[in-house]
Amino acid sequence: MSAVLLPILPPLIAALAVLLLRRGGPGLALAGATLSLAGSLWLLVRVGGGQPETFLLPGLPEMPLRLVAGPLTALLTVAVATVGTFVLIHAVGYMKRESGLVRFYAIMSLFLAAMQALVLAGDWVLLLATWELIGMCSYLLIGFWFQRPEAADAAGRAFLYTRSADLGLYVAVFMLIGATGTSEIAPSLEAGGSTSTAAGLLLLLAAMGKSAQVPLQDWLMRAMAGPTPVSALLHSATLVAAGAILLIRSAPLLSPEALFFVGLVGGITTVAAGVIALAERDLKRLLAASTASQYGLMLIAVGAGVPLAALLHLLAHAAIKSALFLAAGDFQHARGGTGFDQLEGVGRARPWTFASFAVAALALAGIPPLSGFFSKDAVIAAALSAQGFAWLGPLALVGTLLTGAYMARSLRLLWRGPDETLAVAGGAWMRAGILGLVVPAAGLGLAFGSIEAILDLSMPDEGIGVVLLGLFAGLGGLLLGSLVSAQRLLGPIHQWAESGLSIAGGLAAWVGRPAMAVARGCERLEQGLYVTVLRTGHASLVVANLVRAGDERRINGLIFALVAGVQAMGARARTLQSGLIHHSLAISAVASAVTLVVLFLASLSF
Amino acid sequence: MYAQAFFVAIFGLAAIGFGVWVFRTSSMVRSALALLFSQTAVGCMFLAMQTEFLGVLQIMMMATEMSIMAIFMVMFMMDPGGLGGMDMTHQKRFSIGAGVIAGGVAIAVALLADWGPVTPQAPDAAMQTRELGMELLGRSMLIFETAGITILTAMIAATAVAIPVQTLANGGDKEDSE
Amino acid sequence: MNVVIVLLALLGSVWLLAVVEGWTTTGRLSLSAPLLSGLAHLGRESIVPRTPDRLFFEAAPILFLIVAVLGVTVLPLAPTLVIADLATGALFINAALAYVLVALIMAGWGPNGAYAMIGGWRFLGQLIAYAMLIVMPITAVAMRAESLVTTVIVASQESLWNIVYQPLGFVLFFIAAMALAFRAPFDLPIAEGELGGGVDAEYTGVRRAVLRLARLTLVVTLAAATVVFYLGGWHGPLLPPWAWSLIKTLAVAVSMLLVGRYLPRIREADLMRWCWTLGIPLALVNIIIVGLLVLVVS
Amino acid sequence: MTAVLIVALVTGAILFGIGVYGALSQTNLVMIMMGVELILAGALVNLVAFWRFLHPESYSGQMFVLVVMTVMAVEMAVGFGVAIARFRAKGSVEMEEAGDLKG
Repeated sequence: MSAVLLPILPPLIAALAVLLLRRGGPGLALAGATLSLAGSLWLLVRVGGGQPETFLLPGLPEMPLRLVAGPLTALLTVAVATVGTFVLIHAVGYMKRESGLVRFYAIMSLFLAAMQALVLAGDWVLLLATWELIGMCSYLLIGFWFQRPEAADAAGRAFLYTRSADLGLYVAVFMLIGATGTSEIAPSLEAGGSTSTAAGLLLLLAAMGKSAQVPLQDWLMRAMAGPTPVSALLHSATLVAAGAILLIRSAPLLSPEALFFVGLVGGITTVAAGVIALAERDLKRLLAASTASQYGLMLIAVGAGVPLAALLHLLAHAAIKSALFLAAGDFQHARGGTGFDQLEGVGRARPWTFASFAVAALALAGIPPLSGFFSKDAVIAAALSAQGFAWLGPLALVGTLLTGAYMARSLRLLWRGPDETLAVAGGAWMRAGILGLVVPAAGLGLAFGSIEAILDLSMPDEGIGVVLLGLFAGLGGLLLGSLVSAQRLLGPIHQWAESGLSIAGGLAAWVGRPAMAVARGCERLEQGLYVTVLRTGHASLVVANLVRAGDERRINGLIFALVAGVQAMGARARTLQSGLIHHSLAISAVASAVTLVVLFLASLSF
Repeated sequence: MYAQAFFVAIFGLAAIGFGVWVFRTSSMVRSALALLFSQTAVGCMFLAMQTEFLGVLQIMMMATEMSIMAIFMVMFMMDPGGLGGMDMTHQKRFSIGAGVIAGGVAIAVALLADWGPVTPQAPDAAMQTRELGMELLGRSMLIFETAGITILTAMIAATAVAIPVQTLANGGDKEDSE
Repeated sequence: MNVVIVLLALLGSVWLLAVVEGWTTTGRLSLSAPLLSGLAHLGRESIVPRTPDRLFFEAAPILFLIVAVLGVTVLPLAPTLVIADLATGALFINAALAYVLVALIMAGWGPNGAYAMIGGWRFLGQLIAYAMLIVMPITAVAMRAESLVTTVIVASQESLWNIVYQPLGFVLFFIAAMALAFRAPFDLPIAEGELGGGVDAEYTGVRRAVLRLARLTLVVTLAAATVVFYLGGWHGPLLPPWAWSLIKTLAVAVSMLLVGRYLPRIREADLMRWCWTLGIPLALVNIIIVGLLVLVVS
Repeated sequence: MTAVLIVALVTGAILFGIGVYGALSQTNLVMIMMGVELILAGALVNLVAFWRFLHPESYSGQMFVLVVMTVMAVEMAVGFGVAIARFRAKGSVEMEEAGDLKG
């Protein structure tokens, strides 16, 4: 029982227990998550020193399944476990009124376990498996209210998008394994040359799918149809984070070309998603768009060659964004919806939640001394210091600006308006969850030093200028957002932004059609196969008919003849059976006499 | 030894005589009791052949067994007294032939076969009984127990066949015919 | 020599028993009554019913008497005072008693009379049932003595009589003995009330005398058997062995008569049911107990 | 000494013959059973004779006699059971009338 298993097993067991017991879902899931948190902390403490822990499971021949806990992964497990725990706490309140809780908590726990396993995965095979697992779990969770058509549709969409992007991961993994001959991640990252470029690009594709980078951002907004805690978990620490985590972990692999594309995608996404967020009319969709843009920032950092910055921002963002989502869930309960038109003034109605929301928002906008400030600075510094492509810095700054803008806008919209509210069940649980996440969202920045110590990496020291730039961008964004309305800010592209910046029918046109074409091709091939199979079957049938004819003519004939003979003999034997005992006795006497004679003769002959 | 031969012969003749009488008389009770006496004579032959235990056992068992036979005759036959003198046989010629042939062959074997040396001295009676007991509960225990189980089965089966309702008389005679 | 002594003893005890029987029936205790009634029987006309099975009719009383006496031959009066000390004495008694049944069936069938025949068949059921209660307790006794020889059985009781060693067996044996001797309350074959004398009904004169003699002899035989198997045979202080045997035998026989006097006659069905459903299981239990005792003691 | 054995064997043989005749010729179930009993009696005589005069040291012979007696008893029991059932059903145990098993 290696310490590596500690973060994974509890939620897994919890999931099974919930499924088996069919009751006590909240308690079990919470217990699982808390234990997982404790386990991951313990793991962090153990591997903080530097030497990683490995745990081997039997897997494919020559390539066993590895669980490797390095400082980085341990840190990530802590983040995942923390977010998961508090989200579950919040969910206890949020889901009070729902039915199908068994399903919910079981899948949540499974989701958590899968995520931990993915974070700790030491080889590509296990990574793929867990990757698929979280894909499935997110599908189930987004489609939790599968009775609602839009939820089911959103779930399907999310699944298909991520799946199609996952193809990249598959190909990349196979290329890497083929090139390096090992399924272990760490050594396979040393595969240099064109392989690394291609693999890097493919990994980027996969990450784009999961992290909803342009042009694959669409599904993330729609995924808001699921329960809010699910969104929180998805966005902050698990599903969406998986993409970034993948890139962060495989950063050593990426060749300059790959890095260029990573940075490009990140830059475009952060700007585009920011614009979309600015134009959104729904709080949760806004948060979703902002998630996309924040991950864009992280990709920028990766592209700039400073994955540490990306990691820091990932951690900070995890706390902040989950806090925001949980607050949004609270508002949703207060007003029975997440459209801004419904939510106007809810902030006044629920001051506590609003306060925590505001803190998280400011943190995201990058206001000191909140955590976002430090992480954003790290990212901006990385972007500016990126040698080669100078355009990363401006993009990052614009992203920051937009962040501030839409956050301010959301705050404004939530504050203005009437302050009536509905009765909210389980408010205490939700508030507990929110607070538990707001605290790290606020204070995580102060821990960055120690985190860097744990990872024994260090940021390139940014000049004061960088800090001021980041700060100004954030503040400027806030001012713009709070003073100017979205329409005037965006002007002509507002409409387009509201429709999610979909280019020529959006992804449906770009991915859907080719996919359908491929499917049609496959179908045609399948038809061909069927036809051949049927032909073979028919031929064999003909042969069988011939054989059967032979049987009937010869063998059956024999058998019938035999039966007839037996029947005739029986008819003859029948006459012996008068049914009278003395006749039977006489027969038996004669028979025994004959037997005796035979035996006697036999004894003579020997 | 002549005495022994004499007694064996006497009792043998008695057995044969009663055996013939069984099928000669037309009175059922008579034939049953004739059979009884025939069996008793066989038992006496055992005694004459110094097989005391078996002889006494035979005599004892046959008494009750044949008495039961008698009551069944009376129950199941019209004219048990044989006063009507009706003939109750069939396929006479075949039966006589079969009986004569069977007996004749057996006698021929008895006379012609070479029986080898004969033990003059029989073991003492008490010793016999003891030895037989040892045999029964020792080497041949399995056979003995099998016989016991068989009897039990027969009892139950016969009772089951015989009684539509529990009547003590039936149960009774089944038991003691063992 | 033994033969004569034993037979005389038997005759004497039968005579005494007849006296007692007369006393139980008429209430007068006269030593000469049996002889007188015997003479009277001889004097009476002996009627032969219409179309009898003559052979059985004549043979039955004699066979009865013979088997009753045969039973005595293996019962020792004293360590040496026994007619035939067979190696299978205990079994031989049963064999002999079984022929009482034959005799009674003959006596029932012979006279060609309904009551007699019913009486005979009744005794068939009665004996078949109670012969079991004779055989099984004797088995227990033989188990203790580890022999079928009667003298050995008696010798085995020197320290402790079987009546103490296996009281259950004694009770069963006693009842079975009374049923076998068809004394009241088990006298169904000759029930005066229902069958008008049953087996005895058609017998008169000398044949009836022989029948009654045989019946009393049977009682004595059974009493002697009881003594040998349960009451320690010749064992006893002071008096010579044969005397003890005689005294005990007479006591048992008289007790049989007296018991019969004070009890009502039992229904045939009840008699059977009690034997099969109660007596036989008890006898088996007795065998088991004695077996355990023997194992423990030895 | 062999004479006694021969006598016993001949007696057994004759009893056997009589039994065969009876079993085959009688019309009544119980009479047939009597015939069977006689056959078995013949067998018993032979067995005892063989034990006594040929192998008195091995008690399997007496054992065998006991088994045969068992067979007699079982035959009686079953036979009478069948007889009772038959009589109750058909009012007779005459074998001439029992052709139910005619094939």
